[in-house]
Amino acid sequence: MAVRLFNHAFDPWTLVRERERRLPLEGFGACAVFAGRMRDFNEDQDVRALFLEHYPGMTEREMERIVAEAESRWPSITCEVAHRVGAVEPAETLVLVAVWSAHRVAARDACSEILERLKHEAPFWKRERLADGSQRWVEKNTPGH
Amino acid sequence: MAVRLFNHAFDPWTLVRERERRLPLEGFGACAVFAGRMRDFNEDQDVRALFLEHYPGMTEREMERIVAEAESRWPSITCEVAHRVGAVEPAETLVLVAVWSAHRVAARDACSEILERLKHEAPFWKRERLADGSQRWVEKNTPGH
Amino acid sequence: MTITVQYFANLREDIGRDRDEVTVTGEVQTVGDLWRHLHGAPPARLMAAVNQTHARLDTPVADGDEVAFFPPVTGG
Amino acid sequence: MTITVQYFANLREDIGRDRDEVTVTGEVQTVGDLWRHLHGAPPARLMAAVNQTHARLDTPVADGDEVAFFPPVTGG
Repeated sequence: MAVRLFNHAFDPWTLVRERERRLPLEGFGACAVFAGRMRDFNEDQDVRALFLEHYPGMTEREMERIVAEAESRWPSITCEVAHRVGAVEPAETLVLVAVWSAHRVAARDACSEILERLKHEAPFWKRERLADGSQRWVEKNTPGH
Repeated sequence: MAVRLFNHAFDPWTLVRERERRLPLEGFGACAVFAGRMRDFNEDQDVRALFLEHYPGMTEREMERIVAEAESRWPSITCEVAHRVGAVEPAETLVLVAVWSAHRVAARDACSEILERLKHEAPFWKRERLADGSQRWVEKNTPGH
Repeated sequence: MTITVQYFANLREDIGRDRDEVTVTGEVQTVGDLWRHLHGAPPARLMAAVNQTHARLDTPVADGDEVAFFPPVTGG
Repeated sequence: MTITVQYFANLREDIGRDRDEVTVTGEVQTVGDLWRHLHGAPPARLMAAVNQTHARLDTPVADGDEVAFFPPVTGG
């Protein structure tokens, strides 16, 4: 398991590739990845910037708990999870969930499950700055199941 | 849509990153990727090498048809699909399916659907070389749904 | 007992500060009691954590606890 | 009519060649007729394509077609 918070832009594919350099890939036939980026629209309005508030300490604990519970439910998997905090510009990566497994079903299911739990359990809050300069807190995530 | 066959090793994350350079990422908030690699085992036996036979012409047509049908079912997506042919060593990538969309559900569902259809409809056949030097054709794919 | 209370996101903005250090009597036994003691009726969809673990309004609180209140999370 | 027939994977190995160029009479009207004309009873799970599109044993064949026979596919 590797869980990371970034307060600056990061490239998800570099993280994935670096993690793979340390994995015995002959045993991990499947890799499922989800990368979420900041869009420049939400609920029909232009969004110019995003601030991701979090709860230092609890956020890391929650991310580790979520990944540990997935690794317990799917024992064959190994994971790399990263999340952005602080000020974010459009197109920058907000979240990365990468899961390796011997088989595709476990990789895919665990990747989805970790992402959904991150969105609903890890203490992050998005504040959007709109085109007219006003700010608003995102009230809830879109359903993913 | 981009569909590619490689007769040599390729790095899936480089393909994904290069495709993203040409996408307006502000509009594509979600990216779901599956990368499948050659394992060094199958059905409890050590596998030393793999040969991927294909049907030149029909393989490309089938890959394009499968991706076009996904892009028709989920109009918001854009895809990058690559598949290996010929002689493959353990840990090399066999298949890459990357799907970008505004929202995570479409990206994830389309990525799964394209992968499953590639496995069951595109004309590829795997021949494995085992530790004792014998060869065998893989008879069927493991179920993924 | 003494409890550290933290607020996040729009709750922090609405309350106007990011934390309270409070000393309460035995009448405050749960997370919900603590909120009512400080702010009255809890808002809909109020979330809470005790010592950085998700909690409910009926979760007990003890001396020295770190309690946090926040709206539904929106990461990912 | 003249038909190009291709074989893949273990079918190619079992038959011992990768293609046949055949001229058949009007009695061969379908993909299944063509296999029976060349090789007798079709094996279980035989797959086929006509002009590089998936076909069934009852798919008609026509002069100039490219017909392929192969086992279940195992890519991905």
